[in-house]
Amino acid sequence: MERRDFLKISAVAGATAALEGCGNPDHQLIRFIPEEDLIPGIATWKPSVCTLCPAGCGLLVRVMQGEAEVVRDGRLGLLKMGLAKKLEGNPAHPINQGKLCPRGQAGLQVTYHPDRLKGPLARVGPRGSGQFREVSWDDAIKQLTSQLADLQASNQEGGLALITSPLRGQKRAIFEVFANHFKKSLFVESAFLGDSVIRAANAASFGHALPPTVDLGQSNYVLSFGADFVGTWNSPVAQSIGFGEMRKGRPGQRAKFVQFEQRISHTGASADEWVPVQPGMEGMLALGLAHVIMTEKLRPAAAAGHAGSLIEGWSQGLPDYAPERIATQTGLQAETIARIAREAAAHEPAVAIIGDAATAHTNGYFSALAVNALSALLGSVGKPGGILFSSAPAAKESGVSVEILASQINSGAAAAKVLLLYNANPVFSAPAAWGVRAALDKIPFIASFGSFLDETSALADLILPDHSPLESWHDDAPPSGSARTVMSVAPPAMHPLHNTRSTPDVLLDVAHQVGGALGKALPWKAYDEAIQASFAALYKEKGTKTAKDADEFWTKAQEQGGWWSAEPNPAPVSTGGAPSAAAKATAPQFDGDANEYPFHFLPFASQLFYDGSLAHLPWMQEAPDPLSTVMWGAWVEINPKTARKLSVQQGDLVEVASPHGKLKAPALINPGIAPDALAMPVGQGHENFTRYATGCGANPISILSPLTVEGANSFAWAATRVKLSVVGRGKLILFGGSLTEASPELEHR
Amino acid sequence: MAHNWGMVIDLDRCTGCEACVVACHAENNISTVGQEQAARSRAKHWIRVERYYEGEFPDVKVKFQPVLCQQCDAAPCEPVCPTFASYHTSEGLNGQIYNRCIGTRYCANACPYNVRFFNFYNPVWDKPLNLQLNPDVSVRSVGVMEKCTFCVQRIKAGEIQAAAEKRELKDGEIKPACVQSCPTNAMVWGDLNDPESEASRLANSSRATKLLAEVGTRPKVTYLPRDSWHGTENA
Amino acid sequence: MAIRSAIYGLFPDPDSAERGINALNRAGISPKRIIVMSPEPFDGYSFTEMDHSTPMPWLAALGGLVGGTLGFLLARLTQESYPINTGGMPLLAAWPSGIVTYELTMLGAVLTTVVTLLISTKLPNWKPKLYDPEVSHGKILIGVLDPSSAARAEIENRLRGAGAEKVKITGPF
Amino acid sequence: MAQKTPEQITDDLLRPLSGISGRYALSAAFLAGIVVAALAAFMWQVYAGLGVSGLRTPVFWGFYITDFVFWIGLSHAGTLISAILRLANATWRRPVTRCAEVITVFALSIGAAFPVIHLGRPWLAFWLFPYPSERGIWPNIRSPLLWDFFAINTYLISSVTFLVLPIVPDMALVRDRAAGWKKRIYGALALGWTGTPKQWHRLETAMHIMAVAVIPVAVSVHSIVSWDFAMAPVPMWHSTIFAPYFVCGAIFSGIAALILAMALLRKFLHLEEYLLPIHFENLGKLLLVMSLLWFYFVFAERLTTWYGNGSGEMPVFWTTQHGSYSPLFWAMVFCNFLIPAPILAIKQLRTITGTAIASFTVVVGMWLERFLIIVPSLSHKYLTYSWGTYRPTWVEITITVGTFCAMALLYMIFSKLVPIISIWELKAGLQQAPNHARIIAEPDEVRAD
Repeated sequence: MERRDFLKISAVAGATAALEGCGNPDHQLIRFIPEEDLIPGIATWKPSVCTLCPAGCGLLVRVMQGEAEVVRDGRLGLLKMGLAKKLEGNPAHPINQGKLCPRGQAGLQVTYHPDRLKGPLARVGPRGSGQFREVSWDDAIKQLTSQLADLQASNQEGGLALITSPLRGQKRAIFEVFANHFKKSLFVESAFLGDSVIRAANAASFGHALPPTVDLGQSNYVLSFGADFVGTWNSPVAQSIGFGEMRKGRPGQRAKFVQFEQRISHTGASADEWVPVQPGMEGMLALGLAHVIMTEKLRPAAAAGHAGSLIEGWSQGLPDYAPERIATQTGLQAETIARIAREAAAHEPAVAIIGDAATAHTNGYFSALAVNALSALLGSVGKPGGILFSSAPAAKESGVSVEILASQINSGAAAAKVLLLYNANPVFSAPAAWGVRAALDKIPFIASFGSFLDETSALADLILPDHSPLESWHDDAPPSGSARTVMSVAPPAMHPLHNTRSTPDVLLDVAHQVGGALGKALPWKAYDEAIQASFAALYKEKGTKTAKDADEFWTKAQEQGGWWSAEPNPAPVSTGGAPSAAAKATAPQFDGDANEYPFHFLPFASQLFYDGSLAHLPWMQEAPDPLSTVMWGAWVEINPKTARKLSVQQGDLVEVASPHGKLKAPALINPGIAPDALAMPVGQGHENFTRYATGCGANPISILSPLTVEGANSFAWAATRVKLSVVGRGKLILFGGSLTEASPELEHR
Repeated sequence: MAHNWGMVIDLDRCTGCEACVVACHAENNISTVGQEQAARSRAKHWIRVERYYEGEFPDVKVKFQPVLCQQCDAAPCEPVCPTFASYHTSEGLNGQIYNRCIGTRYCANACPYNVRFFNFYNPVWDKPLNLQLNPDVSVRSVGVMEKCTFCVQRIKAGEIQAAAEKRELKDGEIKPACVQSCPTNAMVWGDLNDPESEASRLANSSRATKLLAEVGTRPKVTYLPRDSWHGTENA
Repeated sequence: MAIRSAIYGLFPDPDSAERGINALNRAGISPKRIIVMSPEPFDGYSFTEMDHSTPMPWLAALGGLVGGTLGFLLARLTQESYPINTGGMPLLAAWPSGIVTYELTMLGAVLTTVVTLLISTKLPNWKPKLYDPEVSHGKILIGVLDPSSAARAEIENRLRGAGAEKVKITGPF
Repeated sequence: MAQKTPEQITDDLLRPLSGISGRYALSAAFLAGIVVAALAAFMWQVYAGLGVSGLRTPVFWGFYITDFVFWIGLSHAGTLISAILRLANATWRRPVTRCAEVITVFALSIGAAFPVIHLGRPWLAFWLFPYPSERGIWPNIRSPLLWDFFAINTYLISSVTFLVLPIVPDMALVRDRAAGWKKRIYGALALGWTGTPKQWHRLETAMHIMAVAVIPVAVSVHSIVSWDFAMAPVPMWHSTIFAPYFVCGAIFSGIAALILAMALLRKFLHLEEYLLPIHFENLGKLLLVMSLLWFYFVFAERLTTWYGNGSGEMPVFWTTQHGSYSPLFWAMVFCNFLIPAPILAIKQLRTITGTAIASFTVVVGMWLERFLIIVPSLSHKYLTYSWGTYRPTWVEITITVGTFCAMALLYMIFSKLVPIISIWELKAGLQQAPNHARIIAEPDEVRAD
């Protein structure tokens, strides 16, 4: 109330600021009374949490006083406020220890993005027309409340659908309450690069439905089956730190790192030995290695314990997987398999990990089990230098995927009336064949909490934009990346720039207005109260030694960006346990006839755009891709020999066609890809995602075949076959002038 | 004794992740030029990660090599500038005084490493992206050269801090943005005049090499080449 | 145009002009008062041989010396006036200074030559005391300045005798 | 020509100064139009930024510096050549010298404009001048660009005086034949020249000294231009051969330009009886010598690079030999050697047309040579990852074409205002006075004594 009055006064006073403003509108704006007191020119570093990928790195935000154009009480004006200037890793944080990946650092531009939604919007035009009108928060919340109230009244099953990014902590709890409150609601945590296969496999092999924490730093031999672990897989920063340690952190001791994959990945590029393997044969290869180790008595079969017992024929020493027998299928030479197996066994601790495309074949789950068994056989599971599992709570699986949601709605099995959309873009990150767009059109009311208009939120009827991560409270319990127990927490690093509201707060608001059981289930007034409550519980459980009372514990946690156990305390791994139903090896299925569609199509997570959710950041668009050096676009990678055979030139516009669609992108000659494969980065090709990403490149997901991984409810996105044809000259923007270091002839650009 | 700042880059640790590139953009107010200008290779990356393929499938190797201004002791960029815009600072850096630059671009031609970048247009930040600008670093106008400064603003801040606290600078106390961000700790930065510093220790190690040493620029960035596995083939 | 009292003849060709000058010489007229104007240099005739002594080359050399010194000082002093850090490279670089010195040497020489030329020939002088446009039409003008009225007739005869096409008398009488 | 009287010569050579034909006006207007377009292009570049040009990382020098070197090179036509011929006292030079010197003055002024045109901040070009400034800092004497500044200015001043001094007597000539405002203007330009022996003698002495002084200046100018490149550790720039190589190329292109100019003057100003086949013949021989010399330099440079096989040089070498720049390279070899050399070597072909054709190809070839020295090296500098390309935009092309038109236009205007052949020198050439002339005696005198 008082502030309001102040503002009126300052509005008058601010007019005098026009004195210095030589016609520059900036200076003719009114000036608001600062909401915080800062010392000009002095930087303060505030903790925060990176939410751009599931790794959950801790941030330090450099905040300095600046002058921002902001909207306060519906009035545009100038406000002296603390502005985030740079994002760095939080040195105290166990996951990223002060380091940060390029994507995390570019998170700054999410907050300052020119196309960020500045306030609540209601749809006016037809759906997808992208025509919205500004509405007040009260109206927006009233509208959402009434929708949910009606739904509650109608008491209809499966009336509520939620599609969110993978959530953790109290934020997930709040969404979950909504999901549970309405009967049989469809709660989807959508992520193109989901780790559900690995979690499922780890649950089966080791009793932990968690992604692994890989202790690279102390490992002596690393077998990676397609995992881009220094780029985008699992907890890349933590793993990069470990990689550095593994290479040069221990004087006189340097591990060997072997990468198996079909296309040399950003991580494979740093391998000591890069071994191409036929797609979907990673599991077979792992078992081949295991076979050698067991037959040569380098390890007893029993060493693999439970994880081994899951594999059919393990106790017999996997006779079917003798190197000679699998050589042709895997595409490796028998001696190579044998040699690598011996090397791995001879250099303890040795670790085997699997990820990305290897787990995105139809037999990806089996491959994961096989690699787990190999890891267990090598004896480094749960030990330093091997695979550890943090004691973070296992992420709950709703069991519903975007594919299921879409099919149920399209088939009429479910009739969702209201969809809550949060930080997810299923229209972009689902193959056209799933019919997501059609399903969404069947839902009468869609409310989006996203900060940007993208392919999905453009379909929303109501948009209630969230604060940017830097303007929000955070709580997070990263499942992997550190052997210590980590509970991150951070207050907002800066005041909101626009007329946005924290989504958890909005949900709480709505819940209370809907009232009834829903209101009761969410006793907190605001998100931070919810977090504080969880930390009060944490204090009782773990913090009594470190702080004298819950409040001090809470304050200290906020200051350092969270609470973490002083010592590593990985969860015990159940290598024993009764053998359950052994998994049979299955050959990978590929969609598309091999004659008509001669190429395996390998989408890969882009180091800069991740799954595409970061394609709207100029820094990400202009930073050259590590391997291709492409800026501002997408490309199709093709082997030089194949290109010569099909007379494809660097930069030719090629059409890539699958049984489920086609796309056009410029060709890029890549010596590190199998002759029978084409690869494409995920993340570009947005039809509607801010000025920087819209119309830039092509989206490989759109043409993927709707196959799923057997045994795990997950999308097999590496199982599509495609054909290729040149259709003209494309626009390939390369930063790198050449492919190789010394080749006078090769003019690449 | 005056400081002599230098850097060591361990190529055996570097994974080419581009964290340094983005950190540099964020720290030094390097404007993005956009698709159309990038297509005309006007993109400005004070530090870049060079990527070189070796061999043919399946025996392919990739080598990453971050290249930034080598802060040469015998810098070709300095004497050729008619207006002393590029000069040598007392701490051994190749300074670039934007105000003095008239844009002959001679320095960029003379630089063997191609690490100098020219502002072909005035930089643009679509509002409110301008709020991300680092107030410690000046924004460069059209027609002037710019280049890596070893984050001189961080160096000065550190020195002032130490002076205020009446103490010597500690090794590793100052970190350029790229070094700070590097997830694999491939980059080490410090005073080469201090034999105890990590940087000079590595710079004098047996692995130390210089980029284009044959050109005789006496660079202050040292590269530790990619190593190979020394383990036994069969145990 | 001509305000100076003089008597002169206009000769069609160098040979007759030569005879004219000889005639005047024999008449004992001091060379100082004899004036000659020709449309071309006519090298090799005695009537163009007068006042051929000039220090111009020496002055040029001197000018060069001055210019060079200035150049050297410029190169040196300007660099010293702002002792910028060159990271061990020479601030006062010998060879480059040599280049500047050299260029200004030549400049000095050239400029002094021009200046000497203008001064010694009293150019520009847009109001010559005596001139006849006939010269531009190929005639050679030979005459005597301020002739005594007594000598006038004789000079005229001698000029005509030598083959002057016209004899003109100018100035106040 | 021998049978022409001085009067006829004067009339012939003064004729172009009177009256303007429709064809003249038309072509002048056309050229002026393009020049204006070029100026507009430059203004646009200053306003929008150098980004409107095709320059990019790492090729920071392109058309502009090519033009700079080309025009400075062309300027070696006149002053240098005419100075050499003067000192050699070659009588056939007399009709040639002035149209040669004019080329120098204009080409040099145009060339000198390019360092400013190519600046990122041209409005600060004056920072190159050594003057005590509020910035408290002087220009960097160690920068080759400063050497350029001094050399070009010296050369310009020398060339202008070298051109203007011999014009003065001709101005007097025009003065005495003109009337009205023309008389006043030319009178002013004649500086009150009367033609006393003293004036003639001082003029010739001055010209002699200038001739001696201007030759080393010209040599130094293009050496320094070459050092703009040779001082930088850039593959195939950093070479000791560059200074003589550039000077040779400069004189080469200079003579070619001169022959072209003479051929055009001869045709359009009807100077058939003055610019004779002998002049083209002699200059043609000179051009042949330079062509051979140029090829010798190219051969030496290529051989040394190829044999040295330096890791830095070879990429540049190959890209010009049979890489993306090879078409231009071989076109250059044709234009500068394979086409002109035979034409000039065979007497029957060394006609006016023949030499003119040869000269044209040489002018084209020498422009290509400058481009090929600059761009391939910059685009293939050491670290292959940082290699790049270069494509000029309409802005650079317009400005380049504009300068050629500016040259032609200035030349046309000049030949309208000043006799393009030095009349008095030409006459003096006819009048080789026999030595016995000085002792001609009058018969009657002899009788008297």
